[in-house]
Amino acid sequence: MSQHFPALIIVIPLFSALMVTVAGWFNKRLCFPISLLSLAAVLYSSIGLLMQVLSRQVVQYRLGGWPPPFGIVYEVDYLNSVVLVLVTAVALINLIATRISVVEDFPDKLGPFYTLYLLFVTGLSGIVVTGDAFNLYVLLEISSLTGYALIGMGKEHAPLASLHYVFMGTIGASFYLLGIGYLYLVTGSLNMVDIAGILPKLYGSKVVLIAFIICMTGLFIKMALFPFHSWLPNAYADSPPGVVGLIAPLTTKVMVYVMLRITLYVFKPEFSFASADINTAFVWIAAFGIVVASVLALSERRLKRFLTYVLIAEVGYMVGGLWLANRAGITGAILHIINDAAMTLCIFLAAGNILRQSRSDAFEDLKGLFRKMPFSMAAFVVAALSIIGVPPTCGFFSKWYLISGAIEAGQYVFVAALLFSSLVNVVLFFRIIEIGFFEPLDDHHHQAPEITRREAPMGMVISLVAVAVGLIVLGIFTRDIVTKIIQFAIPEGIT
Amino acid sequence: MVPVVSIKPLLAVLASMAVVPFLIYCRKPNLREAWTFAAAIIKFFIVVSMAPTILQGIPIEYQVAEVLPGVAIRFYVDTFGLLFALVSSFLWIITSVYSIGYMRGLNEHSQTRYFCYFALSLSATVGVAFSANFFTLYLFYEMLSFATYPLVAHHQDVEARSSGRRYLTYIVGGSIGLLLPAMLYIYDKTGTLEFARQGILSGHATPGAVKILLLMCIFGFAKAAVMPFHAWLPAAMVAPTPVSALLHAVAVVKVGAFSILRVITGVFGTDLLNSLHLDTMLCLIASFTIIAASLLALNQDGLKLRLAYSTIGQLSYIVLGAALLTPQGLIGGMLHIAMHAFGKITLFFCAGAIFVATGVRNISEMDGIGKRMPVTLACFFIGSLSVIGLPPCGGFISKWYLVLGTLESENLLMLFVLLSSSLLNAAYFLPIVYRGYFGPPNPSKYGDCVKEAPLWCIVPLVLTAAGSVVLFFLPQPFLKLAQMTVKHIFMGP
Amino acid sequence: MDTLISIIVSKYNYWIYICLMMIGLYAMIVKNNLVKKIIGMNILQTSIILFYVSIGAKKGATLPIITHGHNGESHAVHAVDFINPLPHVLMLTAIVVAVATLGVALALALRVYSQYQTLEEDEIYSQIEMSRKK
Amino acid sequence: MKRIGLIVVLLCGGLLVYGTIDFPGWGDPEAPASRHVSPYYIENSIRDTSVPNIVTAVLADYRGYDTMFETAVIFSAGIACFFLLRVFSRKSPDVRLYRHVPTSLTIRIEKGGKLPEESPDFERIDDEWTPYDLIIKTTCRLVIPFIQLFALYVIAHGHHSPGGGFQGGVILGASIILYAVSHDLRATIRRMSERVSALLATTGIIIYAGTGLLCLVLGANFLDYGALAAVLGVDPVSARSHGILIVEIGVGLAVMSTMVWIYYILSSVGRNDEGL
Repeated sequence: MSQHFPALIIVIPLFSALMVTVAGWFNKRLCFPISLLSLAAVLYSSIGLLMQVLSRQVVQYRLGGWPPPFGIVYEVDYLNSVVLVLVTAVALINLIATRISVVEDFPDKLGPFYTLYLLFVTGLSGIVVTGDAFNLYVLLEISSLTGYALIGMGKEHAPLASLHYVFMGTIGASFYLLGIGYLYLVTGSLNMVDIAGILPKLYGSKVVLIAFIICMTGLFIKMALFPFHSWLPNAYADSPPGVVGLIAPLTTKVMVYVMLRITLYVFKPEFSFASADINTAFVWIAAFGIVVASVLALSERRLKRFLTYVLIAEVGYMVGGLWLANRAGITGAILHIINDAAMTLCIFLAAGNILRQSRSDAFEDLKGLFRKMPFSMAAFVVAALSIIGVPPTCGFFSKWYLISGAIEAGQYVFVAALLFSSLVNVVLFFRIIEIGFFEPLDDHHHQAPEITRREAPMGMVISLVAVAVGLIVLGIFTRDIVTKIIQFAIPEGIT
Repeated sequence: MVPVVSIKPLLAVLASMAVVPFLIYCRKPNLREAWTFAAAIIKFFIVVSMAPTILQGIPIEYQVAEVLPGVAIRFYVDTFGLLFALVSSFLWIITSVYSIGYMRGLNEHSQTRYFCYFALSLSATVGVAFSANFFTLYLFYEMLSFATYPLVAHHQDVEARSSGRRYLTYIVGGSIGLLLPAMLYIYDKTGTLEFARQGILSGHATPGAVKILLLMCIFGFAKAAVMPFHAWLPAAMVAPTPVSALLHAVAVVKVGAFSILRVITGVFGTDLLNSLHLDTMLCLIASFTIIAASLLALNQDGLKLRLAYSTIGQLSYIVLGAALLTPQGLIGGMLHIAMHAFGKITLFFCAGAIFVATGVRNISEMDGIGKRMPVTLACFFIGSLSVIGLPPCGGFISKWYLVLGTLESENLLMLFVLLSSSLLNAAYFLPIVYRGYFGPPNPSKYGDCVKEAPLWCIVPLVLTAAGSVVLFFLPQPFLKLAQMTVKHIFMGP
Repeated sequence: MDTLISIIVSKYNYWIYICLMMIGLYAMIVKNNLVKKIIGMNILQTSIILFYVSIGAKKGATLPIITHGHNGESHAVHAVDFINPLPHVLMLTAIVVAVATLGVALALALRVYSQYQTLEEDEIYSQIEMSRKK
Repeated sequence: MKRIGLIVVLLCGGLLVYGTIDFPGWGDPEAPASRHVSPYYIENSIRDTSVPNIVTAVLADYRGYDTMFETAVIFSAGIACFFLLRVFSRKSPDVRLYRHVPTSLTIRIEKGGKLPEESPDFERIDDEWTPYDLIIKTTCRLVIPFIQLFALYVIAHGHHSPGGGFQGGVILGASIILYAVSHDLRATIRRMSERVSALLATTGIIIYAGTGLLCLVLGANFLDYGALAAVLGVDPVSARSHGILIVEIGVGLAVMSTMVWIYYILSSVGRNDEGL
């Protein structure tokens, strides 16, 4: 069985999505258990895959038994095995954590919801493991479509925001498709390894250059890097809690992964990092994006909206880290994919609990929350410290690598941007913590502050606290992650 | 002189952290305070139990985890660290006694939170004292910053919250904005962060870079309140007095000064700084702070404010001791950590006791209060003598060594600075005592039937006052530790 | 000059796809009506389909169905005789994706309409502003 | 906004034009796209899969995995529309309108009134009702069976002529949608209910993915139809061709029913009553 893990990772959630659809028509109560089981199985097999990768270099799986470049193959190496584990783990945790709120939000649409949920996970994990450029596009569209639907069911202006997301996402995906088309035009192949083998002869060609530019633009749109970020805040801020915990941590990170894959393994570093000026330009864009996002975050008065801007800033971290074009920087970028997914999951789960209990996430409605829901707020604080970058939480260590990479590359602008956003995060989060911690619950009726707000249900709290502990554990084990996995995920050429 | 591996340092750090769950879950105040007390005693004994080994010149080390390649969370107890740990853990015992009296005397709200974060900040302090490398030091330094924030903003009113905000802005701004890049730059250049006898930086950085890094470190450790990064300290005086006493006379500010000494000796190295003639720059920064703070202290009416400004000045004594880069000067600086701690905590205790007993905050309202509370004011007198640096008090010894240091480096300007600031100290402390004893009593300010503060408050301050007198006659453990440290730094093992 | 003309002539359908794509993009950016934006989106995707299909073209080749003989051993099949099948396969997928996206976009547009009673963006935004004011 | 859009568009266009200069000429047989991978398909598809239609071979076998997800995409679109729009109106409306077909009288039944028993004479109608044109109805009656027959042919004959699951599925779906347009939505739903279409769509993908899974169980890789030889009792090559047929049927089923499903939901804004 174990040699089929790569296929199972995709097939299990796909099948169980169909099962959930059927169950949705006949017995809604089955939807959650099926999804739970399937995601657990997927997590198991992805961990097994990681183990295989750690033991022997690359796992290749030929779908339909056809050899590359004629058939579609899955190439699982150090880089994507760890991202794969991340994706499945986040999906599973969020599934468990948000069970109750999902039942509350979509009482009569449980079947479709979990179907879309599973299809979304299928798409993402497929994107991560596939070794075929066009297959990646198809899976990308699956995850996008399901994502649009999930986001579109949110409150207030969610449909409009989701429609804009559709437009931006489609433009991004189309650009990516076009870029792949250009590559196919000059190489005649769609298999990433094959393309990478053919390209070096063609580095001079205009087509390759344009293909690179188009692909990158498409991915930047998809990952909401600074100039293209406008769709993200609206789309995530109003989305239902069961969804945002899945989409916010994963979508942008997986897109960053795709960027890494394309720059490092399709276009080799020799091409991607050929001109120092271009690298500097990208780093400046990233730094500028970080600063702008932090400033915009300062102006927000609602918890979830402000978190979305933090998310945009984090994307800047990773893009900048990659274009530092040295080992430390790229290590930081990969490490930050992992850590940021964990942090974002934690902070959004906490925000979800707060939102569910106090019906509002405007800052002034967070008064006295520490008394009401100590555990959720404790987890919130841990996640906040991690986003600020305080040791020993994991956020500090990726920031460590990013900054030292920037110093090594002499990109002091990026250093300044990182420090600036950390300081802004301190201000932002402690503004919230101060309100939640010190402001009295309500001034007019002192006796027995209303009992409506108490700690969220057990399941939500437990998984949230587990994630919060995980942040610190990740931080402690940084060295193992780096030395055992990430350093092999970076091509040898980069020093 | 191979270090022995022992888990004691970790235990010493965890002793006060481990007590937090008990504090949270036991509802009875007595039980809660018993736990705090027990933790304090245990911690102190663990620290003391390490003393014999250290005094033989054998350091103790313990590695918790290697979190990054080449960078580990490591404890390394040497003479200097032990000195600081002894002071802080001993004073925690006394302070926990005192804060029981104080908090009950004023029946403050949310005492559980107060004791929890108190314990946390203590473990952070000891962690700083025992840290073996810059990274571990930074870790506990940050932990201390965030653990003390709820204590500073304890009163939760607008003033407390704004000063808490200011506290965070200065401390965290300094550590993230200046320390973190400095640390990463050093790591990038040298490839290590372990403290070494003569620093790790020599030969790895250009003079200009060294100078900038030095400034980043001096100001980055904003807890040391070197001007212009001092403004948080007076603001933080809104906190309950025990907090001010322990954290702003002992733990927090001393952690800042301690870190500066550590970094100057362990990262930069005295030889390197000497060779680059950076001592003058440091001396000027320190002496400016000393004089300016003393002058500012002169026209403060709030007692705690005046104490705060005097603290700022005294801290820069320690920095100055390091800045002289001479053996005697360093001994003076290290001793001053201990001596000033005893003196200043006495003064804060007295201020708190007066406040508990009479509710008076301002000096101008304390006329004749000595007739009502003789013990308190007597202790206040001793404490101020110690801070001024007059025999028979511990402060005299540290100042003595500082003066020797200035002579050793033929830096007469600094000598002048020291003496004049001592005069200024006298000028802003003795009037208080004078008013207290000989000023006409005006009960209008503090009610008629005022007597001493409750026993819980009096005993500790008597103890600390006695302590600072005792330290004059037998400064032994501290003096020996300081001398061993300096010998190790300058002569090598 | 001749080279320019030859370039223009020899690649004319690439120029066409670029024009189509730009039209779609322009519509998506500029148009005020959401349905018009959706139409622009479809034009964009169609232009890419055109691009791929024109990659597959091959002068003097026929459509990729081997007429002679089903269980065809013996006949040697020459690649030059048949156009490139791969782009067509890819574009079947792309067409389906476009249709699916269109469906979801229309569903969302219906939701938007039932919420604001209009599809003109500026009117929707003015409504949102009003609700903010209140 | 207009100006910004124009600038962006012009920039993109300029970029693409710049890239296009290096393109190989259109239809150039020597272009790398025609020389690297595709010749393998053209020359070996018959030998590997014994399917003359190379497009079908590549679509359903060499790149069959893409095709499976393409089906999944259309399915998820259906689910998405359902999730976004479907409204389950629990309470029955106060007033129901019935039309007595022979006399074309419209009966108005208040809440609690007695509803006519299910009979072809009575049909439920909604607020506005336009009489169906006899010509259209009859024509559709005549045409639809042939359309569906043709659709089945397209599906089944995808091996030898242009066609396959998608095309056939779309035609099938179109035939049913044509019925829905020419009659009314209720009538269509009465013949093919929403649940049925949803389940059919699911079945279609289950057929496809199940085939792949069967191969996996039989010890080969996922979607390696060669392994079906053991089950079908033929040689691996024709097993591949049979496997392709099976998955094409699955695709046709899925596409057809999803199309119909999406039409149901979009045309009635999720209420599944009136339709267009």
